[in-house]
Amino acid sequence: MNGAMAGIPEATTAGGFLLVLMLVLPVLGVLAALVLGGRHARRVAMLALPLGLVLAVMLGAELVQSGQKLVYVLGGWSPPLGIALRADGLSAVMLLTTALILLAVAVYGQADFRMPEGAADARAPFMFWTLLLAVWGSLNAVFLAGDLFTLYVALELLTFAGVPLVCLDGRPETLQAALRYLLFALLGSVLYMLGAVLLYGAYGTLDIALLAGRVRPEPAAFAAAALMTVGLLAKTALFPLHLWLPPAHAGAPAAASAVLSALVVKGSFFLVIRLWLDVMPGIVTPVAGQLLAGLGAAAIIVGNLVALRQTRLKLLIAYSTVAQIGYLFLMFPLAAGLSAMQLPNDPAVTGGLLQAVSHATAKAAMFMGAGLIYATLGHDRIADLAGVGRQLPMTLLAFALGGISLVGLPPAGGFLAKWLLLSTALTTGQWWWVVVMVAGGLLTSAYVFIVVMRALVAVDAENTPKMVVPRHREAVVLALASLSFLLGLAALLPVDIVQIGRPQPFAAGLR
Amino acid sequence: MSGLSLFGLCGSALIGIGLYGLIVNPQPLRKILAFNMIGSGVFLLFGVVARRGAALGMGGDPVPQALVITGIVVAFSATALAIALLLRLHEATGSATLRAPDAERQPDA
Amino acid sequence: MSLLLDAWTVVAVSAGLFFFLAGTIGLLRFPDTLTRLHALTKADNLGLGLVVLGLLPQVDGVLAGLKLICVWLLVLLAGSTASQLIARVARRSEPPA
Amino acid sequence: MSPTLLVDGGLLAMVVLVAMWTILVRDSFAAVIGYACYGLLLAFAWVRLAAIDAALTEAAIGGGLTSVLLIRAVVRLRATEASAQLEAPGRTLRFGAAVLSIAVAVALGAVVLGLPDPAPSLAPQVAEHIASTGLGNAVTAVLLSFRAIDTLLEAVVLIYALVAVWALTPDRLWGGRPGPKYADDPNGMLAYMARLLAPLGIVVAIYVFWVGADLPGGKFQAGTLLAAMWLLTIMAGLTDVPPISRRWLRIALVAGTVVFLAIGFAGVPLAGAFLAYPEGVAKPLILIIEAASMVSIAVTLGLLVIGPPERSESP
Amino acid sequence: MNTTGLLLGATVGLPLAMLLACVWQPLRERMLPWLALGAVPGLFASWFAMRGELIVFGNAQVPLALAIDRPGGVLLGVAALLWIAGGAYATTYLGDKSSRGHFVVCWLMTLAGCLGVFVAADMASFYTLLALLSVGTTGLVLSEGTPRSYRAGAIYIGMALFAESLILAGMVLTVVSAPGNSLLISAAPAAIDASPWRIEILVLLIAGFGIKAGLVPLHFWIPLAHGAAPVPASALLSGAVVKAAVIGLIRFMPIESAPWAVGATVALLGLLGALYAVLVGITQSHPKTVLAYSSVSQMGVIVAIIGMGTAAGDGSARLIAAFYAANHVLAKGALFLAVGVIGLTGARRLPAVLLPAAVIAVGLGGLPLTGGALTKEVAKSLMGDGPAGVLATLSAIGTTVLMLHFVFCVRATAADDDDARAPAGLVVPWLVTAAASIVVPWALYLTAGGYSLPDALAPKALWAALWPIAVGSLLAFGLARWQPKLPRIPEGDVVAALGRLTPAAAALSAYCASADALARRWPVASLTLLCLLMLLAGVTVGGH
Repeated sequence: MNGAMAGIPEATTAGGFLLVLMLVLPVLGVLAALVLGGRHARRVAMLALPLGLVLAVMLGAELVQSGQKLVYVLGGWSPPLGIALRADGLSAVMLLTTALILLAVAVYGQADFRMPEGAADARAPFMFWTLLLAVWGSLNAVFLAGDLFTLYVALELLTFAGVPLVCLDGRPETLQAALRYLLFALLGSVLYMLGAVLLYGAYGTLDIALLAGRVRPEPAAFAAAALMTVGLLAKTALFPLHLWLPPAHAGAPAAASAVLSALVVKGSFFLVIRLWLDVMPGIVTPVAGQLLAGLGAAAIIVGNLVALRQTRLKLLIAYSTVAQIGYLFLMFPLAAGLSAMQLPNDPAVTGGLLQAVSHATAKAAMFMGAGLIYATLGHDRIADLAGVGRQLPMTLLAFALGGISLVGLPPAGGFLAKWLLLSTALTTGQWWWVVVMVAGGLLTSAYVFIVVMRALVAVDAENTPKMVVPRHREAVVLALASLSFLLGLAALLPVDIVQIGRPQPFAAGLR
Repeated sequence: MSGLSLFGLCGSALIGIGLYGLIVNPQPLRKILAFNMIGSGVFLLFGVVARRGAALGMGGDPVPQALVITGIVVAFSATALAIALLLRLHEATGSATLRAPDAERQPDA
Repeated sequence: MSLLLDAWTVVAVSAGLFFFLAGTIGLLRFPDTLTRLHALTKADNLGLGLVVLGLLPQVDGVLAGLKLICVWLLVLLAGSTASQLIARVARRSEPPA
Repeated sequence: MSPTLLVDGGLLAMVVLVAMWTILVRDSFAAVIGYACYGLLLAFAWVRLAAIDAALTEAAIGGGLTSVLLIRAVVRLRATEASAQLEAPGRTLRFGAAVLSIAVAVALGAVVLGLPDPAPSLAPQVAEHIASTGLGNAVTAVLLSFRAIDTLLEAVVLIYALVAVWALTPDRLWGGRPGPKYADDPNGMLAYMARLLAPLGIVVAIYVFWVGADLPGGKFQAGTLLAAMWLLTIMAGLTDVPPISRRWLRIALVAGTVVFLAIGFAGVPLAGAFLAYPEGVAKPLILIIEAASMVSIAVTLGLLVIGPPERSESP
Repeated sequence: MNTTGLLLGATVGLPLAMLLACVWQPLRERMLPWLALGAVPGLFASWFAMRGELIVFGNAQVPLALAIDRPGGVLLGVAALLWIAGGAYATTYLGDKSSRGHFVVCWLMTLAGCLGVFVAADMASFYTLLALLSVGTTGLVLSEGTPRSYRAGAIYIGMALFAESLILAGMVLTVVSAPGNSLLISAAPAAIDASPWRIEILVLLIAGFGIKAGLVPLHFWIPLAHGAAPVPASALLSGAVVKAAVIGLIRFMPIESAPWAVGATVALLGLLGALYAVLVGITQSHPKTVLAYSSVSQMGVIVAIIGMGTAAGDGSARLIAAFYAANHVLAKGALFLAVGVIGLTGARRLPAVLLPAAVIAVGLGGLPLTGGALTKEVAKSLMGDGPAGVLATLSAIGTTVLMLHFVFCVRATAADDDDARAPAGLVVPWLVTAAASIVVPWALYLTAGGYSLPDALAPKALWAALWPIAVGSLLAFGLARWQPKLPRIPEGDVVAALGRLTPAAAALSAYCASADALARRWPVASLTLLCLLMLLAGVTVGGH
C-alpha cells in the first residue's frame, strides 16, 4: 500500500514535477490567450496542445518505467494538511487520451474558428480556443488532484468551461440547453461537495489515499458515498439524469460537441471510479453496484432505441452517447464481483476504462464527421444523406469505423473492452449484463448501419456541396476513428498500463 | 442539545428547503436562488464541522473555514454565470424557461 | 463613576431602542411611501445614534470608539442616500396624494 | 437553556423562516429581497460559529454581490413572471418534492448529529506549522500556504467564469462595454455618496487586506469591497465600464494568478517544491500574492456582476 | 519463419494487403482484374503447409496463431479454388460498373475473412476474421444497390452480428474455463468439456454457428442474401462463406465427449432443416433462390453429420463433414456461376451449357460417380441405417427434386436471342469450377479420405446412390407439372412471419421515446435524482 496510509508522510516521486506541468500548462495557456486575445488565442492553443501531448507521453513513460504511481507533494506540505497530486495508470491513460483528442479537435477546428479576414478579434474563434484550453486544464486537474475538495473545484472548472462551449454559436435553443446543463451540473456538484463535507467531518481529511485507509462503514460514510455518487451521476448524465445532454451535445458546434461528448462527461465518470474503487471500496455494497449498472443498462436500451428514432444525425450521435455512458457503469458490479471472489479486479477496471477511451475517440470522430457532413450538405437530416459516400468518403469511413468500435467488433477498442467485461460478467456469474451488452451492440449496429446505408446511396451529380471540405479535416477525423478502431490491439501491449499504481481492493481493507 | 447541533440541523434544513425550491420553482432565477440556498446550507454544515474541530485556542479548525471561503467564491461565480446565461436567454427569446418541448429541433444551417 | 456611565448607557440604549420601535411602527402604519421613509430614516438614524452614544463609554480605547462613530456616520450616509433614491422613484411612480 | 443557546436558536429560527419564505413566496422580487436578508442573517450565524473570515465573505459576497446580481436579474425578468407561473408543477409533484426534500434534510441532520466526538481536526497540525509561514491568521495560512493549490485554482475559477460570461456576448458587441450606461448626474444623490464612500471604502479594503495576514480578513473580503466601490462609482455614473477588449483590463484580470504561479514556480528551486515558500520570506511573498490577487479579484468580481458587453466600444 | 508460416501468413495477408492498397482511389479502380490473385496463397497453403504446425504472431497473453489441420486444409483448398474462379468470373461480370470500387473492397474483406477462418488457430483472430467476413459479405450483398439488396443486407448483418454475439459469449466462457485462459482453438474442445458451463457453451456455440450455417429455422437470411448478391458474390457466399460455420463447429465441438443428446438434437435439427428447405425450395422460381434453399438443405446435412458424429463420439466426423462441405463448395459454386452464364446464352448453345450444369446439380443429389455420391457414401458410415439414415436418404431424394427443379427454372432464364453466347471471361471460370467439382472430390476421396476406388465403384454403393436419384427424378418431373399450383412461399419464408413483429417494435421504441421525454422534464429529473440519492443511501446502509 502507499506510504501515506502507513503513517509515513507521502513524498514526491521521480518525475512528479510532470504532474505540476500537466496541471499548469493549460492554465497558462488560458491566461496567455486572455491577455493576448484575438488571433493569438489560436496560436497559443496550437503551441500548448502538442507540448501537452509530449508531456502526457513522458508522464506515461515515466509511469511504465517506475511501475508505481507518480506523486507530487505541493508546497512540501504532505496530506492531510497539504495536497498531493497523484497519477496512476487510470490518470495517465485519461491524460493521454485527452491531450490526443483535444489536439485532433484543434486541428479540425482550424477552419471553423479562424479569425475572419480584416477583423482583429471575433468572439467565436477567441472563445473556442480559450475554452479548449480551459476544458483541458480542468480535465487535467480532475485526473491529477488527490484531494476531494480540489477535485470539487476542478469539477466546477470543467462545468464553467463546458457550458459556454454548448452555446458557442449563441442560438436561443443552445442557450437554453446550456442553462439546463449549468443548473443540473451545479446541483450535482453541490451534492458532491456535501458528501466531501461529511467525510471531512468524520475523518478529518479530504485526501483520497488517506480516506481510503480511514473510512469505516458508518452513516457518515454511507451518506457521503450516496451524495457524491449521485452528484457525479448528474454531471455524467447517466440515464435517467440525462435531461441536459441531448440538446446540449446536439446543439453545440461539431468541434465543441466532440469535446463535450468525448471528454467532459468522462471527467465526472473518472471521479466515480476513483470514489468507488479507490476511496470507499468497503462502503459501496454489491447491491449499489447492481443499481448503478442497472441504470447503465436502462441507458443502453433506451438511449439506443431513442437514437434509432432520431431524424438528425447529431441528435442520433448524442443519444448514442447517452447509451454509451450506460456501458461505462457496467464495470462497477463486475469489479465488485471480482473483489468479492478475492480476485484482482483488473479486467473489469481495464475494460471500463478502455470503454471510456474507445468511446471518447470514436465519438469525437463521429461528431466531427457529422460536422463535416453538415458543412457539406447544409443539413444533417439522416433521410437525405444520399451522396455523402461520394463527397466525403473518408468521413464516411471514419463514421463506420467509429460505429464499429461502438458496436464492439474486433479489433476495435470497443471489442477488447466488451471481451473483458463479458468475461468478468461470466466469471462472476452476472450473465444478465452479458444480455444487455449484446442487445446494446445489436441496436448500435442498427443505427450505424442505417446511417452508412443512407450515405452510401449514390446520387445524381447535380447536387453541389455547400462548401468543399479540405482533405486534412477528413484526415483528422479518420485518424481518430482508426485509432479507436485499432485500440483493441492494446491487448498486444506487454503491460497493462491502466493497472499501474492501483491499490488492490481487498488489500485496501475491503470487507 | 448543544448550540452546535442546532447549527447542524439548520444547515440540513436549509439544504432541504433549497432542494424543494430547486425542484418546484419554475423560474430559472428562483432555481438559481435555491441553488445558492443549498450551497449556503452545505457551507454552514462545513462551518459546524470546523467549529467542532476547535482546538489549541483556535475558534475552529481553520482548514474547513478556508474551504468555505473558497466555496462561497466558487458558488458566486456559478451564480454570476447562471444569471448572465439566463438574461442572455431572455434577451434572445423574450422568455426565460427551461421547459423545452422541442429543444431537440435543430434548424438547418 | 462607572455606575453613572453604565446608567447613561442603559438610558441611551433603551431610548435608541424606543426610537427604533417607533420607526418600525411608523413604517408599518403610515399611509404612503414618503411618510414611511420619513419615519424610518428619522427613527433609525436617531435610534442608532443613541445606541452608539450609549455604548461609547463602554468601549476600551479611542480607536474602537471612532469605529463605532464611523458605523453611525456610514449608516447615516447610506440611509439618507437610499431614502432619497426611493423617494425619487416614489415621486415618479405615485402622484402626491 | 443558556442565553447563548437562546440567541442561537432565535437566529437560526429566523434564518430558516426567511429561507422558507424566500423559496415559497410567489413574487420573485420579494424572494430576492428575502435572499439578501437571508445572506446577512447567515453572516451572523457565521460569527456565532467563530468563523469571522467566513462571516465577512458571506456578508460581502453571499449577502452583497449575489443580491446585486439577483436584483438586476429579477428586474429585467419582470415580464416573464406571469408565464412562468403557468409552468408550476402539479400538486403530486410538489408533494413528492416536499416529502423527498424533508427526507433528505432529516437524514442529513441525523448524520450530522452522529458525527464522531471528539471531532477529527487539523487545527493542531496547522498550529504546529503556522510559524513557518510567519502568518497569524490560520485561515490565511491554509489558503495561501498549506492548500495554496485550491486558492490558485479558485482564482482560475473566477477567470473561467468571467470568460464564460463574456462568451455570451452577442457577436456584434464583442469587445464592447459591459452593462448599461448609467446616467451621470454629478450632483445626484448617488454620485455624492459615491464620492464620499469610495475613498473610504478603498481605505477600509486595504486595511482588511493588510490585517488579513494576522487577523480575520484577507484578499477576498478586500477584493469584494473594492469591487463594490467600483460598482458604486459606475452606477453613480462617475466612471464607465472599460471595454472588455482593453489590454490593461485583461492584464489586471490575470495579474493575481500570474504572480501566484510565478512565486509558486520560484519555490521549486528556492524552497524545493511548487507553491512552497523559502524559509523566512514566506510572509512577504504571501502578501505580494495577496496584493496582486486582491486587484484581480476586485476586477473579476466587478465584471462578473456587470455581465457580458451590452454596448459597442464607443462610450 | 518457414514456408508454412509464409504461406499461412500470405493466405490472410495478401488479401488484407490488397485491401489496404484499395484505400488509394486509383489502385481501387484497377484492382478488379487482380481479385483472382488474392486467393492463390490460400491454395498453395492448403497443399504445402504442414498439417498441425502452429505459427504464432502475437505475444504471450494474446497469441495470434495460424495453423492448418486436415479438415481446415481440405476446406481451404477448395474454397481458395472457388475464390480464384470467382475472382476471374467477377472481372468480366462487373466490367466497368461504377460500383466496382465498392465491390472490390467488400470482396477482399470477405476473401480475407473466409480463407482466414480456415487457418486461424486462436479464438481472437478467428472471431476477428469472422467479423471481417460478415462485414465484407454485407457489402457484397448490398452492392446491387437496390431496395431488395438493402433489405437483404440489413437482415444479413443483423443475423450475422447476433450469431457472432452468441459465438463471442460462447468463446469467452470457453476461454474463462480453459486452463491458463488459453485462447488456442485446439484447446477449446477439452476446455468446453471440462467447463462447469459445458451445456451453456455448447448451446451458445451451436446456436451461433447454426445461424451462420443457415440452420432452420434461422436460415431465412440465406435466400435473401444469396438471392440479392451479384452472381459471382452469391456463388462465393453460398459456396465458400457459409463453410466458416462448418469449420467453426468442427473445431469447437468436443465431438468425442459431448453428451449424446446434444449430438442427436443437432443431427435431428440438421436433417429436418434439410427436408424443410427442400420443400420451401421447390415452391421458388428464381434459380438463385432455389440454389440458396438447396444450400440451406445441404448445410443441414453437414451439420447433421457433425451431430451424428457427436452422438456416436466418433471424431472422424470432422473430416467427413469437411469432405462433404468441400464437395458442396465446388458444386454449389459451379451452379451459381452457371446461372450467370446461362442467362447470357441463347437457345442454340443452351444444351452445351445446361448439360454440365444439370449433371453437377443432380450430382449434389448423389448421382453415381459424382462428388455427391462419394460424400454420401462416406457419410453413410455415420448416418447408419437408423432414422438418421432414412432422413438422409430422404434428403438425397429431396435434393434431386430440388436440383432438377433448379434446372427447369434456370433453363427458363436463357437469353431470348438464340445466338447469344456468354463471354469467355464467364464461361472459362465456370467450366474450370465445374471440372474441379467433378475431379477434386475424387482426389480428396482417394488422398485425404484414404479410401480406395473399389469402395466407390462397388455395385452396392452405386445402387445405393442411384435409386434415390431415380425416385427423385420421377418426383421432379411430376413436380414440373404441378409446380405452378403449389402455394407461393415468399423468399426467406420465416422472415415474412417475423415481419409481424415490427408494430410491436415500433410501439416499444415509441414508449422509450416518451419515457425519455418525461425523464427529461426538469422537475421529474430532479425528483428522480433525489429518489436515486435515497435509494443509493438505502441499499448502502442495507448492505451493512
